[in-house]
Amino acid sequence: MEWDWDFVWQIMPTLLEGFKITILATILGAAVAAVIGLALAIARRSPIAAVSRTVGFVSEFIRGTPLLVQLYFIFYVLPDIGIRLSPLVAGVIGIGVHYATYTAEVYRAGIENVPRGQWEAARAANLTTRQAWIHVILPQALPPMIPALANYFIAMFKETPLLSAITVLELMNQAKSIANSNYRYIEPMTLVGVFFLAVSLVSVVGLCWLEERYARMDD
Amino acid sequence: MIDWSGYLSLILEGALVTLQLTIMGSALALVMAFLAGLGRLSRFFVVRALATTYIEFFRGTSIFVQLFWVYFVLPFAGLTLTPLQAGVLALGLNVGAYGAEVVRGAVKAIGREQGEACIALNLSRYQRLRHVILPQALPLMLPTFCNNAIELLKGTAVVSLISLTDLTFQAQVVRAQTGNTLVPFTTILILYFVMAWAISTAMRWLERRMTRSLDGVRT
Amino acid sequence: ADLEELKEQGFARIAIANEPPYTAVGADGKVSGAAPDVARVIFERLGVKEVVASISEYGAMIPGLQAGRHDAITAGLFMKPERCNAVAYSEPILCDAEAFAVKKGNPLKLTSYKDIADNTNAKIGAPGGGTEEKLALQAGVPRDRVIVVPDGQSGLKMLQDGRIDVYSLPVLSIHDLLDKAKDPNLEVVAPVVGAPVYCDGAAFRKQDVALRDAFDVELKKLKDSGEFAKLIEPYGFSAKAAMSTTRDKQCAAAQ
Amino acid sequence: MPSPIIRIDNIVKRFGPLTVLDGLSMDVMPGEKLALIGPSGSGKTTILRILMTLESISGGHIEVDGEQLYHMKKGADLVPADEHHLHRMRKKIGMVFQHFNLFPHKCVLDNITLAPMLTQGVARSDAEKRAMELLDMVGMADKAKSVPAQLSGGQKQRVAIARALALSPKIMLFDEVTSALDPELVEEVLSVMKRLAAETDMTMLLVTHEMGFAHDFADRVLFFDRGKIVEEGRPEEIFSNPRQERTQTFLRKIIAAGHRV
Amino acid sequence: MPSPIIRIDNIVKRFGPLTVLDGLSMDVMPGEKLALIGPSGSGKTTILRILMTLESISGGHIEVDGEQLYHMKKGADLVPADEHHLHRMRKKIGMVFQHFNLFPHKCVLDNITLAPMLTQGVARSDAEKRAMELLDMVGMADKAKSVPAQLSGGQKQRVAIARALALSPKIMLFDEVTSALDPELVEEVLSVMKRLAAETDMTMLLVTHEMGFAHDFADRVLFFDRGKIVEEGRPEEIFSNPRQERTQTFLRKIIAAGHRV
Ligand SMILES: Nc1ncnc2c1ncn2[C@@H]1O[C@H](COP(=O)(O)OP(=O)(O)OP(=O)(O)O)[C@@H](O)[C@H]1O
Ligand SMILES: Nc1ncnc2c1ncn2[C@@H]1O[C@H](COP(=O)(O)OP(=O)(O)OP(=O)(O)O)[C@@H](O)[C@H]1O
Ligand SMILES: [Mg+2]
Ligand SMILES: [Mg+2]
Repeated sequence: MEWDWDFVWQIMPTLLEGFKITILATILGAAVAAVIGLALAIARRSPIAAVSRTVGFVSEFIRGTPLLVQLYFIFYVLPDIGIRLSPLVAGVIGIGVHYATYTAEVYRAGIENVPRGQWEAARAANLTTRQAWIHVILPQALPPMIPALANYFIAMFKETPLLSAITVLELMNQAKSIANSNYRYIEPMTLVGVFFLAVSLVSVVGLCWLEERYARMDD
Repeated sequence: MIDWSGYLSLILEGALVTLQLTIMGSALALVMAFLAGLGRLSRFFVVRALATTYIEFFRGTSIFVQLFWVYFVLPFAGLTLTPLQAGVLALGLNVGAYGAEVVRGAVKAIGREQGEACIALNLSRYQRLRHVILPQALPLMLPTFCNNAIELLKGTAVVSLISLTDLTFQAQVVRAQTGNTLVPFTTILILYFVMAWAISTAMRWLERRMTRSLDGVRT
Repeated sequence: ADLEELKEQGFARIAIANEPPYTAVGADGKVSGAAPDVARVIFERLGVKEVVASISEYGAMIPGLQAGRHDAITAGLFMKPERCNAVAYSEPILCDAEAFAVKKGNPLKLTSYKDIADNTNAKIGAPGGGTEEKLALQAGVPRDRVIVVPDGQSGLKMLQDGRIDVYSLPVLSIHDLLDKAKDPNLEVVAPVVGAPVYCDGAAFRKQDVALRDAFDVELKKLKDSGEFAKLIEPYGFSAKAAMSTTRDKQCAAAQ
Repeated sequence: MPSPIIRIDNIVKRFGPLTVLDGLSMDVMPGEKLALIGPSGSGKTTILRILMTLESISGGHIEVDGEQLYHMKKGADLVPADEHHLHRMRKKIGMVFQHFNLFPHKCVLDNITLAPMLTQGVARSDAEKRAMELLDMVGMADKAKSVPAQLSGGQKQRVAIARALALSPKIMLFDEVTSALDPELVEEVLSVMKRLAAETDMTMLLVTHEMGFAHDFADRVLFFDRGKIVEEGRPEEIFSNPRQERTQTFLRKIIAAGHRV
Repeated sequence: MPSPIIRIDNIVKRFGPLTVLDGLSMDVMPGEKLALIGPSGSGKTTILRILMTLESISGGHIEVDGEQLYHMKKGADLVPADEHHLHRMRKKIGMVFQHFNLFPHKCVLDNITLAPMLTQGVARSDAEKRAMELLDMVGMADKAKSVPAQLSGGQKQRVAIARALALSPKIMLFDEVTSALDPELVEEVLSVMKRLAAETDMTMLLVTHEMGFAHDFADRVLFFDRGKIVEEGRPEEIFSNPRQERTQTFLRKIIAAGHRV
């Protein structure tokens, strides 16, 4: 079966349509992961053992099981208890929460990476815990986290094809639909590969820039 | 009346396939990780370029696209793999690319100082790697390798999309045959989690064994 | 593959769908259902002792066949002109009309694909790459109201949850699904007005016409002896329907 | 006679199974300059950290400026101090660390003004004026806008001293403030501290391995070993005429290693 | 008169835009004990690292034991040395680092025997016998089976010295071997080195900030500043009677900081 350029141009608009949804899902998912991840990280530091343990276990569970299965659950099982989400919303929540368990680890590492001496200096300067967080710890913890967070957002982008399992018409699903109705897999699948590779190559460059920009400041 | 015990044993058969995929995929990934990871540190430009291309390509495109490619496009190039082989190949190469960065990072983390001590003792490049760098780098790699193995385990769910009768796929079959969604999906969520838990327990044990002698090393 | 090769290796690889009653998977893991049963008998008579069935998405079957992953598709893959171009079909085996599953009382009064096209609120679910998706698109339903559903259970669930208004599959598949669901709030519209009756056949690679012809010979014998009816009628299919049409008619039908 | 500004009474500090301070008691008079010396691991840092409330204590009592440090009155009872009480007590105490612990994301000036503005509600302009005076005192006025990464170790430490002084504590704690510095840079920090000791009536506690400096700086030297004070006295006594065997060996070793006493 | 074992001829070393060694030349005679002193950043470490082939050079020539270090003969031409040539030259030279750089995953004995077994093909039993002699010499025989993490800094450094000696190099390089140690532990290492200097006829180059030790150890002292040798001479001359202004200031500061000369 040979490569057919005419076919490529013919399917391009449809693929771009799907690509838009892929990007949208990634951005929304990243936002969810960033916010929920911080919440998880803080909850895990909670002095109340019941809270930190439960959150810990739930995170472990989410991280240890496949996103695909979780998506099926959110989309097909949750309606039984009255929660009916649109495919895109279900997908964004699924992928966002799944990746929140990863970003939570990044937040945690970032916070723990601030040298203990900084906490102590804040103490010695008689700052309150809240003031220490806002003025001393977070400003130092956040910038070094940015590259690691970005890394997960790229990984997330690459997992958006899973959303086709819950009928989101993203890039992969569009490609499959094209393939199915034309009985040609080579062009759509290769193009999807090219799209992904292009985005990741660009993001690798972006990531390098971020890493340089937010390289650890040292004392 | 639905014959649940029969269908559950179907799911367990799927678990066996998942296990197989995970183990064989991890083995391939491990080999690739060391080949490409050390390749990137090579003196020779060609080796470095090859390793870099492999790593960037497989990290850049989505596991999905790789899977579809291996399964649907490779046959046109005359290479027809069984679904199991296709799954192992795609998963192993994909996770191997991530593992390669871990290997490289760990080897670099062992640091210039140890390398310089080796030069001062006149060890050859190979001797440095074999006797000094790798024995110290290995324990550093383990935690991330553990994460990678769990990622691979979760990745096996994706192979259900190329009709490999793994855990997720069997759950789909059981669902179609019985009309029940909750039971098969809950079952496989638990099974996945148990497997992930087993992986991390085993890795922790290994890590403890390997680092016992390195306790309290100051750097 | 040609017949000699299959005989030698002792089995044929067939693609089936995860869609009762075309295929069924028993609690013991054994594959049955109308399509594989017929294939099994015919291949046996051709001297190929076993069939190895692999369950596949509809959309992946023809590419899989072309990529040499299967020797034949026996899955309720209906004959359509484009498909007739892409693969070599045997004579018809299983025939079925199209049906809709809808909410009790058919609130949107949908009886044909045209009705769905006309009602701008109606969403239809159908398997990706399947006949129903095509029919809906041909009738003018815009792409964003044709939801590609991964499998029957998912389709049914989406209908129950109100995510789609119609779920379309062949009559027997819909009946099978609803029987299992035992949901009093759903009903069947069958046959769909204006939709043709389709028949599937075993599909082979274009270059395997010889194998297809050999298959046809045995299929004819089976039909004539009455064994054919005994094989498929327990699943609800009509042998008469399959025997009253031909591949050529089916392949030409929609043109 | 004035009463002590710090009263340490039978303090015990354990880290897990390890007892680091073992029933330590000592008093410090207002304005006194104290040098704490002794072998590594003897608990010198620990006692400073306890005074700065960076550690908890396992037993005993500490009174600072007439108030309990780790306890507070609730009705008639003494109960463990809460964050609010600690916050109030920390106003009296400042500390300079071995590794400076400057805030790397803030410039020198902001390092100094941050705490006065946040904890004492000083207006920015006032805080900056005072900060510049202090920077002038430590000879760092021209670096007010630099970030810590642009400074040498000695400069960082001088900024750290200015930062601690900005809160005008009654008591200052110094933990090996020169031991992370290159030998050539040590002097600039020590000279700042000598001036400080001579010019203010602040109470100062200093942990150091620089015997020569301890000698010049302190009114009184305490020799620590294994969480106890083994010997104490005026610097002349301790350094030229140590009574305890342990003190003698320690000083001998230090001298052999090339340090001046 | 014997010819120099090390001839450094007009060496230039640049790191990017920074010129660290600027046309440095010096000779070292066999068996000589040299101390390299000077302010931070003056290039002392760099010259040792260049001799150990841990850096490349930007210009000039070095001859070690009659052979070019960074160049080799190819026919009539001098071409840059390849890995094989460097490997051969490194046999003549050993180095001890500031941070010991012991192999943390190997016990003390294996740290010492590894290189002789791998690079000289010595049998394990012979290598271990020699290692035990060396450990005995540095007073560490009883720790042969410990891993580095179980040792104090001073003990680690003594093992590192034994490890370098195990290859019997003609030239030994020491880079601030005591500056990462607690003051109390410095002496044990210095005493080992003094014995070593007295007992062997190895050529030794030593970078140190311990002026007292440089004084006792060296036959000749080189004072470095900004990649140049500013002054050199016998220790008595340099320390009691430095001629150069720069040397005088340096020594004054070091003394002020409490170091004995
Ligand atoms: N957070 C901690 N956890 C466990 N042990 C600790 C901790 N902090 C200190 N120690 C131990 O307490 C003992 C006393 O430590 P401390 O830092 O007070 O000694 P020091 O006199 O300051 O020594 P140095 O001169 O080396 O700074 C040491 O044995 C040390 O290992
Ligand atoms: N890898 C490098 N890259 C860039 N600059 C370097 C590098 N190594 C050393 N330098 C610079 O070279 C100069 C000389 O360094 P060197 O380490 O030789 O000094 P030194 O005399 O040993 O000082 P110290 O007493 O602090 O150890 C310094 O300015 C240093 O910053
Ligand atoms: Mg201390
Ligand atoms: Mg140096």
